[in-house]
Amino acid sequence: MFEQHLAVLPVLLPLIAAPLVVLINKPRAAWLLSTLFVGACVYISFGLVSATMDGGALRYALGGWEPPWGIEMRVDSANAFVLLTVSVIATLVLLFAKESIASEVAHKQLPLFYSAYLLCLAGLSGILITGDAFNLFVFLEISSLATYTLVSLAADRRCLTAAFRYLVMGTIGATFILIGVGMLYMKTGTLNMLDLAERIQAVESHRTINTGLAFIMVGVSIKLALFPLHMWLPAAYSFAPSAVTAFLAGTATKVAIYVMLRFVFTIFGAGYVFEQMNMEIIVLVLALAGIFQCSFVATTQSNIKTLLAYSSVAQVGYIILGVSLVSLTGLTASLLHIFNHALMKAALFMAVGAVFYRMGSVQIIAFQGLGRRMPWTMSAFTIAGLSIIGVPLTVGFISKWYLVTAALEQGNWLVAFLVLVASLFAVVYIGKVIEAAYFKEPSEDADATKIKEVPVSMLIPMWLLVLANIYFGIDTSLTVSAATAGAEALLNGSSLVGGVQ
Amino acid sequence: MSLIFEHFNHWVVVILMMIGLYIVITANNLVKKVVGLNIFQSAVFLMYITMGKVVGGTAPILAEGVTQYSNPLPHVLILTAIVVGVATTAVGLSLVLRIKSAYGTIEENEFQNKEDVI
Amino acid sequence: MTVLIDLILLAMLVITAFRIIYIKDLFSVVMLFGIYSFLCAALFVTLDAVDVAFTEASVGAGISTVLMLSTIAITGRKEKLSLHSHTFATLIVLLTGGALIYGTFDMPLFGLADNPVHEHVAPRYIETSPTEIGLPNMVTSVLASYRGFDTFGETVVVFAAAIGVFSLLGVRGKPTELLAQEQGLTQHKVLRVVAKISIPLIILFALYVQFHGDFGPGGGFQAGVIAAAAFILYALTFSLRKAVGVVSPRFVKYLAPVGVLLYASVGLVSMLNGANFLDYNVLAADPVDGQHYGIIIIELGVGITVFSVMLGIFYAFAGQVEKANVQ
Amino acid sequence: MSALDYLSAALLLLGFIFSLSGAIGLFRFPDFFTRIHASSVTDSSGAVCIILGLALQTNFDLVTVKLLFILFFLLLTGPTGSHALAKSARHGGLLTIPECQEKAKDGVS
Amino acid sequence: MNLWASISQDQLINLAIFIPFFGAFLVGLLGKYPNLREAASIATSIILFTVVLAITDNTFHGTLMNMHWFDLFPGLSVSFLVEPLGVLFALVASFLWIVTTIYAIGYMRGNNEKNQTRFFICFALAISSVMAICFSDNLLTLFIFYEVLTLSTYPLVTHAGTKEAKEGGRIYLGILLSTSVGFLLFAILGTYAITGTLDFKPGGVFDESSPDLMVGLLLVLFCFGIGKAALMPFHRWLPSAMVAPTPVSALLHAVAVVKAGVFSILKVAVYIFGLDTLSDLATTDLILYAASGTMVIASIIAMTKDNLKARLAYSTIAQLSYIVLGAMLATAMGVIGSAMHIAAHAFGKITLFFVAGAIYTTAHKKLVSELDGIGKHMPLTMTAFTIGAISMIGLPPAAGFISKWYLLLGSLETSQWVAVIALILSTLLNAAYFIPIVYAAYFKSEPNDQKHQSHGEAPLMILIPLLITAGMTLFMFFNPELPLALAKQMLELSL
Repeated sequence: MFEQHLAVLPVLLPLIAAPLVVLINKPRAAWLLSTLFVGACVYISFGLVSATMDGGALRYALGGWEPPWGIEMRVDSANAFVLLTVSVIATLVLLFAKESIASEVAHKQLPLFYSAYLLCLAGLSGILITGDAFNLFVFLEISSLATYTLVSLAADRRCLTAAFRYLVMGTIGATFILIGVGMLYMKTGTLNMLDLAERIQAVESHRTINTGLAFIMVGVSIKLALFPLHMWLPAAYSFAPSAVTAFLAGTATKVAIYVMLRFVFTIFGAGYVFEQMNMEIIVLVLALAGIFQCSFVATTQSNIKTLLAYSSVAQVGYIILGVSLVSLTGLTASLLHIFNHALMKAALFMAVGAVFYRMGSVQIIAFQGLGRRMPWTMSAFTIAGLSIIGVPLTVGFISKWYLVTAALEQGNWLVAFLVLVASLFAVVYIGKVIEAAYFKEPSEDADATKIKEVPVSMLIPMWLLVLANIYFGIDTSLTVSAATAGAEALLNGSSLVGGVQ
Repeated sequence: MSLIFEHFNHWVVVILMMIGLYIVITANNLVKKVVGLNIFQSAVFLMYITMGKVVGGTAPILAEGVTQYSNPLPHVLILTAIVVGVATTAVGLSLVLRIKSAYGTIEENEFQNKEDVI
Repeated sequence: MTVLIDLILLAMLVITAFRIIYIKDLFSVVMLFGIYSFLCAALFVTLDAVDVAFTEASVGAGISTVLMLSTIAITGRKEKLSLHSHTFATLIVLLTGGALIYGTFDMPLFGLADNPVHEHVAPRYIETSPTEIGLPNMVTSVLASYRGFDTFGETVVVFAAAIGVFSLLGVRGKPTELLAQEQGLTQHKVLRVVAKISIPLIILFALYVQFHGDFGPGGGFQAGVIAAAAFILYALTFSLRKAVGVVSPRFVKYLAPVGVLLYASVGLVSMLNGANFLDYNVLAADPVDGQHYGIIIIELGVGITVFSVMLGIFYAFAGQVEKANVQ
Repeated sequence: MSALDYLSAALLLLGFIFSLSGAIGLFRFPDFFTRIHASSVTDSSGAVCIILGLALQTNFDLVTVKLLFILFFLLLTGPTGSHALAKSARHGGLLTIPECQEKAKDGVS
Repeated sequence: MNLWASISQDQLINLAIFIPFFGAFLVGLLGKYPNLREAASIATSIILFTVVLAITDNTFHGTLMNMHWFDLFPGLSVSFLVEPLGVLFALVASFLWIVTTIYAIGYMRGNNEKNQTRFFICFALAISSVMAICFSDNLLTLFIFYEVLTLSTYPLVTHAGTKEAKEGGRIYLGILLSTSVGFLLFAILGTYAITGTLDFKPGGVFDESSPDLMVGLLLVLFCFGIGKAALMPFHRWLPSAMVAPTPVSALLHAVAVVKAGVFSILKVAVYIFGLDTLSDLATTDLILYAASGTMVIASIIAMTKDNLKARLAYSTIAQLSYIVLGAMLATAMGVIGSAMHIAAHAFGKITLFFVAGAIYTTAHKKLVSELDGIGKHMPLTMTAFTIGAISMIGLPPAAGFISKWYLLLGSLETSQWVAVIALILSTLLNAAYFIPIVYAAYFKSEPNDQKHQSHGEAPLMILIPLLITAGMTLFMFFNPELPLALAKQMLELSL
């Protein structure tokens, strides 16, 4: 019974929990219920990862209608891996959110918050595991609508304009994807991804398909905040409630990246996208430009959430860079970095959220002297920051290693060099915060005696992430093999065609 | 000449999309932006419905003596998409209302002046 | 002949859309948008998409317009001069348009029966759904059964919108919180009388659409919107206070998740019966009966959610308008 | 073509003329009240004629009933709408043209 | 040495790395009790030294100890292997750690520094990573602990917390991380891309199939990437780091950090490139000239510095280039000279820093121009200084003479005239900036003003360490067998 439905449960559980939470309408119970359901999702994702490790795929026909007539969920090692990332981050952030959100969102709205959170998670999971191009759009919209809500729940009024801008950009992006999917459907008559992949070969060079590809790429690029379509992201991340930022930074853009991978590798086929259309050059240049521009902008910020948001855009550039190398190592690097970056950014944003919890500000001046007053929070920030920089023994180093190796494999020494040089920007912007925290005296107006460490319930998830940052920086066997399996699944569609139902 | 007729629908759809997008980008007023988004989306709906049409067919409801039906699948998709559209509109407009109460204006340049732009 | 109507409608659409660009009066913009939606609906009818037309008319021309009007009632009806770069916008738009036009050249020609979309996947819906599902309306079959998961997602989208609106604008709980004095359109005797006659008819019609959706155009979504429209009409003519007395926002807030859960419960029952999620075949001994039961219940779930969410959203917006009036 | 068809055609034509005149009136008439008069011609007389004309084209089954329902609703809502508009305009202080002229005269004298 | 007989030989490596690591823990735990804390520090350093001695003993008996931690990537592990060069460096570092700890206690107390616990923790962590660098078996391991060393010493540099200290720390971290990430990591990955291995292998990992141009480029990347070797133009961090308390400057910036840098270069030269490959590469000469240039330029800059520590810093830059130069000569003589100089310079330079700290603690003087006549007050200290200076210049009877001798021989052997001239010039310049200090200290009369109130020698905790190191400098001149033997053993292994 349980085994049979494994592939649909990651979507179903949060989808059912979301209305229940509204019905319960008690903040504490709502939190407990959400945590239980999301925790169950983690368990299921683990099951899915282990079930797909051997390169097979789980298929689940909804309504019992076999594809392409019905909608199917399809889990292979690539999306199982990303799904695991998303559900783990979601659980940890939920643990963190209990205290953090209670201090930022009105008590009465808390059940609504948790419901939106669950909807967002359900949407993201749905995007990941669906095997139907239109169903993907539906889940994209579920997650987007929930995200707009989550962003707009903060106390700072600027979150409203940020959410609105996000809404406009997000809707344009989703509509672009809808246009693209429509064009594919028009030429092939199907919406199922595998079926599309098969039938698209016959019409590959048609102009409609080219346009469809362009629209899907642009639409997805908006969602994943690829430079220069990233302008919605810094504002949204800066002004959203802390826990929401931690959640989004760890998951939302990652899922969008996965969508790009799915479209490029499964549906269009790497040969068409990269060899015929030469997309990799455009993507490579944009990724590099994004890495440099946004890393530089990050160094000039004084609002730490904005700083980290720009850093996120830059990190997205790294992931996309790996994709543009079109090789097994490159894809492995991308998938690894999806996971690793989720670990580091979620930890960083949690630490910043903890500072906000105590200081009520995330300006750099609020960080001054915190090293002594909030030692656990700031040491978490430091370690996660080192991970962003890519210091050995953290996950950041692993990602960087694979990315540069992939570039060198292609003989692309320049790109390899640029990647390394770009990571130096991280030294500057992380160093700025650490220096303020440990080597500056607290600013005068802050009532120093009041500031103490945040509650343990916030520290535990933060430190779990930090420890994961170190653990997976040392023992890479699990992540690397999962990422490699995912990359292989993406690169050869054959494992997708087969598979059990 | 036949090309024009056969693609007329598509081109109108394109024009509508362009108009919608133009309104979204240039509108200074947030309500108008939302209207623009809706126009943009409706254009896409039209594209889908257009491709579902079979000349000489009827609406896909089983009827005596009819052999040629239009394609029901795009209709289903667009039903869903319309709902998605109205959901987005509702959330967007509620944001507009909150922006109005927080800033006192819904003109983009005006509330942008009121905050330190990041 | 239909082609001619088609062309005229398309031309009118373009003209309407063009006007919207240049009009600065938001009231006119919203009205034109209503017209635009209505034209779309008409066009959908000529393109054989009756269900879609129905939805577009009730949503685009109905709910969306009402929401936009409520919004500009608060925010004011004049758009100020835009400072945005029009060159930039034109460039982006031309680029997008150019790409699309480029794409149209290889598009299948309009209305041919042997276009790929009519050759693959869809034939099964047309040919076997009446026997597999047992419903004459193929759109309903596809919507509720073949692609039932999409529709579940759609219901959740509506629910998500409700969460968003409720959390942004708040759910104004009890009637006493609203304005004490009688609002409504007291002056309009005729309107009130006609509304009083129409409202029961509208609700009746909503029920018809709800349960007749299997046979003709319609279904849970349209029914929900129409039912909500009845209450919205009531609130507009007889004051929000009275409407809230009939269906309280709190009730609406709790009703919305119930619809989603009802939908999900059908799927869960199929799972308990050993089949996949939303597999209606196992709901009864005879698969076709099972499909019937399943579709009726999920349509009901959709109807409940859509009704409560639309009404809830209207309450939230109307509540804001009242608040603004008080101030 | 039977007699019913002729009748139907005549009704449709009449409906067309009413609708057209309503549209022309909307453009040509000088002020709000006259314009609303023109537009209400469209959705009362014009629509009624057209629906009746269509009803005559049916086989007198469920479709006819539906058309009659539509007719009923249109007759209910169309005039009410026009009435409500006009009344609101009146309450809002909008003056008709003669009133305006009178007022202008008063102002002069 | 028998102390550790009961422990398996391979485990000694773990002990060497973890003893300071746990020492750091202990120090942290005992932070509230200064006496206990410092006792723990000293005890740890002594225990570590005995472990290193045991390792040395094993090495002389020809046992190759190795230790595999874990695979970071498939086929690439974090693992350790004891080889003679590493043992030499480990011996020097661990011995000097004892001395420095004692000195640091005296210094920190004498100057009432804040955050002493953090200081000792980072200090121990730094030594821990130095041990790991010494015994690293491949470039990956080396790189990892190279970075750990950088990061663990950053708090030491910014210890004072003043604006100046933060500025210094920023430059320190900035240059070291930039070079290591931008060049060193790039070079490592490049090596991996070309050869498919990162293990240190006697004779090098490159073979004929490796493209010469790339290998040459890699050499440049390695040498400049190892920023800790302070090859110009990436030397700025070293003077900046002098804002740190003197014990830090002494141990880390005269011994551990900079030596980790040149040690890495030496190791890369011998075990990654191999002397044969190295001598064929065109870029070897380039680095050689860069090293020669650094030597001369740094010495000239040192002459202009009035701040004693700054002068010592530039002297260090020049001295480090001796070692790089030796490696780039790609001959047995050169490598022996380099290995010797690691030890010789360590003892000599740490003595000089200790003296600078002693003067600062006792007389609160930082500038060379203030030192007139100080030899009368602090005769022992200034004697030590003189010995250190002699070693720097390269005169008998100090250890510096031996290493310089080998370097000169190597240069002559390979007819590297630029190197020969640079060595001679640098010796003259060294003399030019050290002799005046000694002269002023003993023979110039003390100016009579309020500032120079009378004082005696520094406290014993400071004085004894500097006497020990000065003594060692002399001792090594007369008994250079140990370092020489280790250097030769390394050559035997690799040739």
